[in-house]
Amino acid sequence: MTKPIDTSIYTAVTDAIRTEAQRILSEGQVSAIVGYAAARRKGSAQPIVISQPDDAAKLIFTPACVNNLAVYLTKAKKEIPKSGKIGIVVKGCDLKALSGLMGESQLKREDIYLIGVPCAGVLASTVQPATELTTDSIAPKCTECDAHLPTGCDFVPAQTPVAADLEKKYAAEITRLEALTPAERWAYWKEQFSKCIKCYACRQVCPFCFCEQCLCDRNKPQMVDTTPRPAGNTAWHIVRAMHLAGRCAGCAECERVCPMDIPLNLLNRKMAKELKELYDHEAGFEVLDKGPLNMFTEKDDQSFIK
Amino acid sequence: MHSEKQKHTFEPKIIAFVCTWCTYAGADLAGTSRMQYPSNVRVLKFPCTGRIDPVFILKAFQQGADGVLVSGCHPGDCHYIAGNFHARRRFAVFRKLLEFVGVDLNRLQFSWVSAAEGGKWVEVVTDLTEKVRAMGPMTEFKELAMEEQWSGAIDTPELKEAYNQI
Amino acid sequence: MSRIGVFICHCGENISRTVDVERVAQEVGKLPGVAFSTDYKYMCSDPGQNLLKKAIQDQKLSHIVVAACSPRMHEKTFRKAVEAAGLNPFLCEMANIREHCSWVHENKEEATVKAVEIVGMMVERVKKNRVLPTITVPVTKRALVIGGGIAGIQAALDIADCGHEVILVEREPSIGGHMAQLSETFPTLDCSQCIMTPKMVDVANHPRIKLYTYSEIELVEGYIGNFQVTIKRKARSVNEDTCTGCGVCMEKCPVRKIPNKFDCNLGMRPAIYVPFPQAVPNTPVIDRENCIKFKTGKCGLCQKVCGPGAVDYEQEDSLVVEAVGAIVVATGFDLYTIDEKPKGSAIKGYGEFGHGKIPDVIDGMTFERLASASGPTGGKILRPSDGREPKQIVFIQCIGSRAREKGISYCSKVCCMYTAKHTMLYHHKVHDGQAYVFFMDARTPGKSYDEFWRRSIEEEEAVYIRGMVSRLYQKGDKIVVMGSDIAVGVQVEIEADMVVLATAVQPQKGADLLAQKLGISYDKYNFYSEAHAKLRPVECATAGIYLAGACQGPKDIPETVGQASAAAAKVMTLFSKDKLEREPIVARVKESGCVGCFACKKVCAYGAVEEKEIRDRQGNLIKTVAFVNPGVCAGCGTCQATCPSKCVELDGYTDEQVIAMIEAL
Amino acid sequence: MKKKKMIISQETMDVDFVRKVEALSGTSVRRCFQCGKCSAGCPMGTFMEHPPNRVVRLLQLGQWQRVLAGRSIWYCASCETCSTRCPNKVHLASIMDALRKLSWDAEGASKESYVQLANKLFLQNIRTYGRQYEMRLAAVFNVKSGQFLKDLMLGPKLFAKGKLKVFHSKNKNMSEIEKIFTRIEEMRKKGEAL
Amino acid sequence: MSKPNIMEYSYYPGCSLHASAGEYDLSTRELFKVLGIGLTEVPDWFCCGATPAHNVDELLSLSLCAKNLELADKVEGDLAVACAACFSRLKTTQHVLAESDVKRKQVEKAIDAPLKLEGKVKHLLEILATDLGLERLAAAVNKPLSGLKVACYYGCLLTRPTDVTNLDCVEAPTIMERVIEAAGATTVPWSHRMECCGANFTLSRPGVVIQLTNAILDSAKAAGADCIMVGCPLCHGNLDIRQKEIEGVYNVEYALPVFYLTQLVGLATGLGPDKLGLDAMIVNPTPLLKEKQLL
Amino acid sequence: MQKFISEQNLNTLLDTLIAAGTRVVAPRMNAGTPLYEPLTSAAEMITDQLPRRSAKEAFFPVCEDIMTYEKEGQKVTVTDIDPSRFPETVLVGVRPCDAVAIPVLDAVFSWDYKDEFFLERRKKTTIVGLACTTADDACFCTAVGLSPDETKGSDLFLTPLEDGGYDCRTYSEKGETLVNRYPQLFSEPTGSKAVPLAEPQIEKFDLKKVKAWLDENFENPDWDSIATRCVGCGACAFVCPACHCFDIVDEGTEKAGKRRKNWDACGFSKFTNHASGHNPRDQQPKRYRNRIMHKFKYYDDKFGQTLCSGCGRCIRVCPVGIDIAQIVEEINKKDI
Repeated sequence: MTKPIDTSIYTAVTDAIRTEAQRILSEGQVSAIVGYAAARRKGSAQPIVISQPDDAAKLIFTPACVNNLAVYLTKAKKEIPKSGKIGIVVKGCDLKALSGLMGESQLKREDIYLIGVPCAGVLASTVQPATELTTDSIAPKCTECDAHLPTGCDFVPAQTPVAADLEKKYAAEITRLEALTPAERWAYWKEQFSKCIKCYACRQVCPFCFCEQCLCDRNKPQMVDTTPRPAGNTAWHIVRAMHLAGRCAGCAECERVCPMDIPLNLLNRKMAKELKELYDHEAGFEVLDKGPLNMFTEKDDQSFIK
Repeated sequence: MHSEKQKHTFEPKIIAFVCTWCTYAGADLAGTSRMQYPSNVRVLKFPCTGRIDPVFILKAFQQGADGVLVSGCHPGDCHYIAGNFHARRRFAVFRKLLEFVGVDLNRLQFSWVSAAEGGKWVEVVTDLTEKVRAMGPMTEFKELAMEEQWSGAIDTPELKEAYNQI
Repeated sequence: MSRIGVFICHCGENISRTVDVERVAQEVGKLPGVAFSTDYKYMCSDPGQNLLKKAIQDQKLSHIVVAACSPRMHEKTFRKAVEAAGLNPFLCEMANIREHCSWVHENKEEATVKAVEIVGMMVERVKKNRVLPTITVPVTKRALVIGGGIAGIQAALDIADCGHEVILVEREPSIGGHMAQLSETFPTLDCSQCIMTPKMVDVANHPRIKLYTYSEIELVEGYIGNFQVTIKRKARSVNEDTCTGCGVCMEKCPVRKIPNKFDCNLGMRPAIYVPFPQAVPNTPVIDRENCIKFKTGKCGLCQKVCGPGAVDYEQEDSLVVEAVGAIVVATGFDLYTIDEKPKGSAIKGYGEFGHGKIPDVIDGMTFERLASASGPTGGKILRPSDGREPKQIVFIQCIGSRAREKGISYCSKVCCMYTAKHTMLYHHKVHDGQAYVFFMDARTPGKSYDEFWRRSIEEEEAVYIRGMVSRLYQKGDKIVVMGSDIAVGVQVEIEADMVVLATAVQPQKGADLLAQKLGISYDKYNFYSEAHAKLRPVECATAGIYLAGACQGPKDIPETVGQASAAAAKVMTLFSKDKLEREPIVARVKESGCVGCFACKKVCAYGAVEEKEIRDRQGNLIKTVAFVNPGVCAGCGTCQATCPSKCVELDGYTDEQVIAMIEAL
Repeated sequence: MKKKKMIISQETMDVDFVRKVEALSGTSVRRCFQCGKCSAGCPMGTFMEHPPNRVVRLLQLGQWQRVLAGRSIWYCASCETCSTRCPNKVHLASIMDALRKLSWDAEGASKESYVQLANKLFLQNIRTYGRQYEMRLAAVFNVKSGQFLKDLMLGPKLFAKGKLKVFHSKNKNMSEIEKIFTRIEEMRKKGEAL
Repeated sequence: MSKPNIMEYSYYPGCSLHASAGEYDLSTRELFKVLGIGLTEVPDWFCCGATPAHNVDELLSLSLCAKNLELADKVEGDLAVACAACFSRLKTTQHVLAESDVKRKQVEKAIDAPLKLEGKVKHLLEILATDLGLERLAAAVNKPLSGLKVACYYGCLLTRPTDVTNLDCVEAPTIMERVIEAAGATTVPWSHRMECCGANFTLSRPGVVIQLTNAILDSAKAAGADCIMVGCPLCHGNLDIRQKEIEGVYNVEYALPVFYLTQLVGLATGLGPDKLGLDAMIVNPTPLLKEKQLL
Repeated sequence: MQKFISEQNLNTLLDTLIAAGTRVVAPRMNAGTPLYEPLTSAAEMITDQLPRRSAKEAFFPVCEDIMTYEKEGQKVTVTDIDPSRFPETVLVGVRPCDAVAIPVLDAVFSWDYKDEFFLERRKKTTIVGLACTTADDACFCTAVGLSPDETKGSDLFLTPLEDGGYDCRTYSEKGETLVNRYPQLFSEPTGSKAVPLAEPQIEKFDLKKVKAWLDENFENPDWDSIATRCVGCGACAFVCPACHCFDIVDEGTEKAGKRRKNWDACGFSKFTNHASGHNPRDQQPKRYRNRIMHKFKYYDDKFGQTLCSGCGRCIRVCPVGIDIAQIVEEINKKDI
């Protein structure tokens, strides 16, 4: 049954973000802030970079603020004013990605000013931006959220999000797929990957796809076919899931932006599940020295090795 | 042990990624001991299992391997201190991924074979070959390689025939 | 376009019996890029090698594949031949069609097909081979030895005797280490001082040993053959060069009641002191925490009485940098103290043994000092509480050792033997006394060791009780020992005059910190890890660093001395060449693509990956990338498999080479 | 059984029993290396025919019948001294708990009846009253153990001091306690718990 | 660490305090009133199962304790426990269920409720020594127990096993000494502070108890103690109630009054004998207290 | 020619064509996503959703082989792909905003080089357009001067009628041929009213004015603010009915391989990367500027047409909410 999700705090959150942004910009604590602003289409939001205190009024937080802005601090960071600190508006899920990036030396905590957002959830990519947030219209990732309130930020509006108790969509789907035979799973993914057109939106929005030279763009050697044919598509998505294993924090941006609706986050969540089971690793707010695949213990499972 | 007289309708292609210090040496020992095993395996030598990228396994399947073997030093025996420990984690995770996208893990074998275990090398290679032989060819990746996005497909009879022959 | 030459060996009949070598040569000749293909009976023989060399010159070959036996057999041979013909040796690869083919298959057709494919694979691989220059590293022929106990002393003397300079660094004011504290040594009961002090003097007088006592390692940079070590020399407050060691300062010092650590706090020393009379160097040090001059600014007596004017209150800690080519780590051990909390344990010590509060419960080293002729009692066994001679003495083994619950699950190896020795020393000194030993297992492997233990029981009349002690408590002036004898299956109670605990051997405190400075690995207890438990037991995985003594694990004196000499031999082997040559199978970073995530650094077991800043011409930082130090890299390639963008490549095993091989199949 | 020669074979080594003990106690039996420290400190050691270390040793050999046949496990005071001081993280007190549980499952294999009786009554009391009813406990024990006059001298004194209460207030939520007992019984029947 | 001015605890007295150890209950309530610490008894608490339950049926023992923890969770504040045995069982339950998923699931099933394991369970000693703090405790003392030589008896269960109760150092605790010294008394070092009194056999094997308890009394007497202080009704039962009998068996005279810690601390805060239940003690403390001018 | 065809007859028409071996491409669901794809049965066709990708791929595939090669020894054998093997195709249910872009693409594929692959498919394909009755706030066909019943590009055009069935008009010989091949399925117009057309909520752009501004403002600071947020994926170009850039790559091994033509996107950072490593469009705003310039200026300069049909797909799929309609609207409002 569809139930509305309480987003009443978002107004107060928006106000608090604006006040804080205005303050830190005018005090010169940061040179720019990456946040969300309203866009043309009704109810929609888009990323914005502001550097003037007056522009703080443009910032918003609504259920349409789906983007993980962390991506702007890695690949796109060169194009954002580089002097001084950069402020960024982050939801809990986004913050996990930032923690990961710090662990991988892509960011320094002291270079950024974190404006954390108490978040009850954002909209799914399948609905129009003006839709009301409900148990149906909520983004699938939000059904498994354990980070409604980010911690360790420089500023978090004093609001407590009301987290709805939702059926965990990915967990349920992973369980369903796991129960299939390998041939059935292959058929499922084959159909999904066949739609892929290699637009690389998944890669481009991913905070962790920060390689300057993507393995899959190379042709000497050509490890993965670059053409958008089923063989190359499958290889691309397998390689990407492997590269994200132990790093992906579940912002689900890849899945959200896929124009072909490929459930990419399923792969990432499956990997996260395995890493939790195998090595008790979970991506969280803590900055880790080493990811689970950059370390080992002598007692690691080897039941699969003859 | 593999009998030369036995005729098989299907000869699987097995690709083995092995480290030079333990498993490659173990395979050498099998040779110097004149042990016999199926000729289906092709060995690629690496300094260490730590060097083996999961992409190689994927690539091997894409290039038509019906079975893949990855083998290195027993835990604690790595010539490079810990390369096999890193590999162990990497492959523990990668095989789960392959399984999730629908690869039958019976086609992917991992083993520790030391330089002294010529017999184990023979056993591992024979077992995998026979297991894969019983499963039949790995058609999934070969089919994929033949397939096109619909809009690029030229639906000619000769192409359809080639596809059906996999 | 490459001009590849393929040479198929018959290996007498070893290969040609099951592989149709001519057909292989023919089939392989058709492969793209193959310019020449032939077979020969013995490729590794002189005529075979000459055939190869001649073909390279005549056919202007660019790359070579020799299809023969295992590369582990003859790769070096053929690469040398190729080099002699003017090609880079790394443009030659071997295809193993013997061990991996002709010897393991009987069917000639199958074996031939397989051989063609194996050779084909190597043809594709060799096309992608690059010219690799041999890497040479200069060697600084000076060694650093860290730790001046018996291990460090032995290693330093051996290396210096071989003609190389040695820097010996010791943390304490004197060298000598734990061995200098011992009374007598098993299994021969030699006086420890008698065998130790001459070696200490040798060190002091050796022209090629530079001794830094009261000094610590601050920083280690560089790699095998080329280390730069920064050593902190703590302020001694006495000038080593001018001090004559007359000892007047110590006699006159008004502070006299500082427990002497060397004597396990049984004896007292002044604030200006040498740890023990035979110290090397025989130069006192001022203990600034207890010195009146340093505490209040008054006194200054020692300076006044010092004839040569060696006392210098102004002295400060100083740093010296030494260049060395090899390092021997010999930092030794520390004893577990019963009220200490070991690394990784939730529990604080052994409260059931009185928490170190019952004065006559002492540890083994304290017993050594009591038994030592140079000790605080002049070698008499007396109770610390009242100075009486204990008539009933109980020894308890395995205190800390083999105690998972206390965080140490290993066996300390030496306690069984030293406890047996203690019972003998006791029996020799207290003729009417009785010694009891509570033990779990007696471990006495070693030359003459078990005989020694049996002697303690059979001749020296020690009573061994197989069982542990649950608790000790004071009752009057006795110590009640609540034990059990599991052979009989009853509880045992002894009212003892003194109890000696055989405490565990642990690594030195801060061993982990030193390891981090050195870039060597250590186990969960902080013992240093050897490169290979069986075959490389004195080398660290980090090239150029060697281990000696108990810093690697519990050891007795003969083992320690043996390993010290072994480490010295390794150092001398390294120093026997002016330059270090190594295979150029090392990782290289493609800096243009590197994003500096340092995953490679995280997985490198050798610490070969460094961070390198890339700056533009104005000096602005563009980015920080990984850099692989070729001197340190061991060539395992784990970094490459880990690098997400494949911007680090292992020469000799590049992705291009591997993919080419897979695609050839 | 005590004096009988111990025959050790794959048949007599009842590993399943040991696994049950390990599951119940949450501690390893094999880890014990027989240092005897448990026996050294056991306050009840002098009362037991098998000192604690031997109980573990017999378990290691799979000779559980010998253990259950004796009084040792019922003479354990649960003081936890052994567990606390074991150098090897063997939680012997928990092993003793597990053995007593299994002894009951094995239907009174042990000789020691008084301790068992006291335990039984204690648990019955909980089931009936929710809390301990000390006076009834003592009285019923004396009746059932046939020691009518035991501690007779203590009674009046305690009574005078207000230490024995004739009336006992039952818990209001007795049904909940009954449910806990029955649920556990059901779980055991279904094999969901040991 | 900040200490709130008003402290509130839920209170689990345990069966004995409602029966044989009524004076412990009484003195606890009175003392806490004086110290301004609120106690709210857990409604409808059950027996924790004590030693007999875990002795033969760990699952039952865990379930009973888990049920009590659930009941306690409904009352504001950390859980104050007077009896060392109850304290040990409740803490053990928290520990065991946090470690074992299997047992956790079984217990959840048995009590048919989600587990509430996070609440803090504290023995009265901890509340006095840590939560209230020795300074504030000392400040509340207006009749210091000067000259009274106390042997503090811990028994088995206050500190054991390691990692479970975490009350104090497992082998060399000092918490009782610290508390009673804050009340002005002198403590004696003695050897049997933590030896077992055999409480488990009070009913079934009194002979055992007499032997073990005698050793404790003997040791305390030899150390020169005037009296013994305990924090457990079971220890008290053996040391106090059986003392006469032991004297008879061994033909000695101990005459060592056995106080609950709350009785002695209460005395120091000026509470009268009626509020401390001194008349319930079998070994009459009056002569001693008079001699030391504490009555 | 104007006719009526019932929904049932339309299905019969398509099933008949499929049975006759003609490839029928129409919107259908593929794993939850609406796409123009070959039908195996008319029942698969959906008419109520705009396919996620445009109809251009019927002529300009996502990826296609253009030749194959084999090597043996020093010999190389090259085999060309024969375009005459492309099948006859009927493309049905094409939205006006998709259909209209196809003749626009004709210009570029038959300009200085005649792209046989595109033109051969074009020749063999009959396009059946379908009037559009629903719009969301990303739709802006009317803003670029088109409409939901624009027939340009269609050989045959269907308009849904309120009483069911479609009004069916032919606009080319191909259209008429199709109708005439199965006359029994078509009947005379019924006079029934058409279902109301979609009404995109956006004002019409003055495309001349927009171009005039673009002509003058290759360098303008506004490009930065417009496109800083662009993350450089190819989603917009790949779903666009008019974008037509492609890349040619060789794939294969030392022994055999194929040369392939793939969609490419000017948003990719490597799009203009030179072999030297130099990249003239080195920053994302420059790349995004090219997209706008190409659509509203360069194509117009060269072929006199605008390269945007207002389908709104790029707006819907943009990961970071870049809205081309908003950008052009703002340019439209600027003073020149």
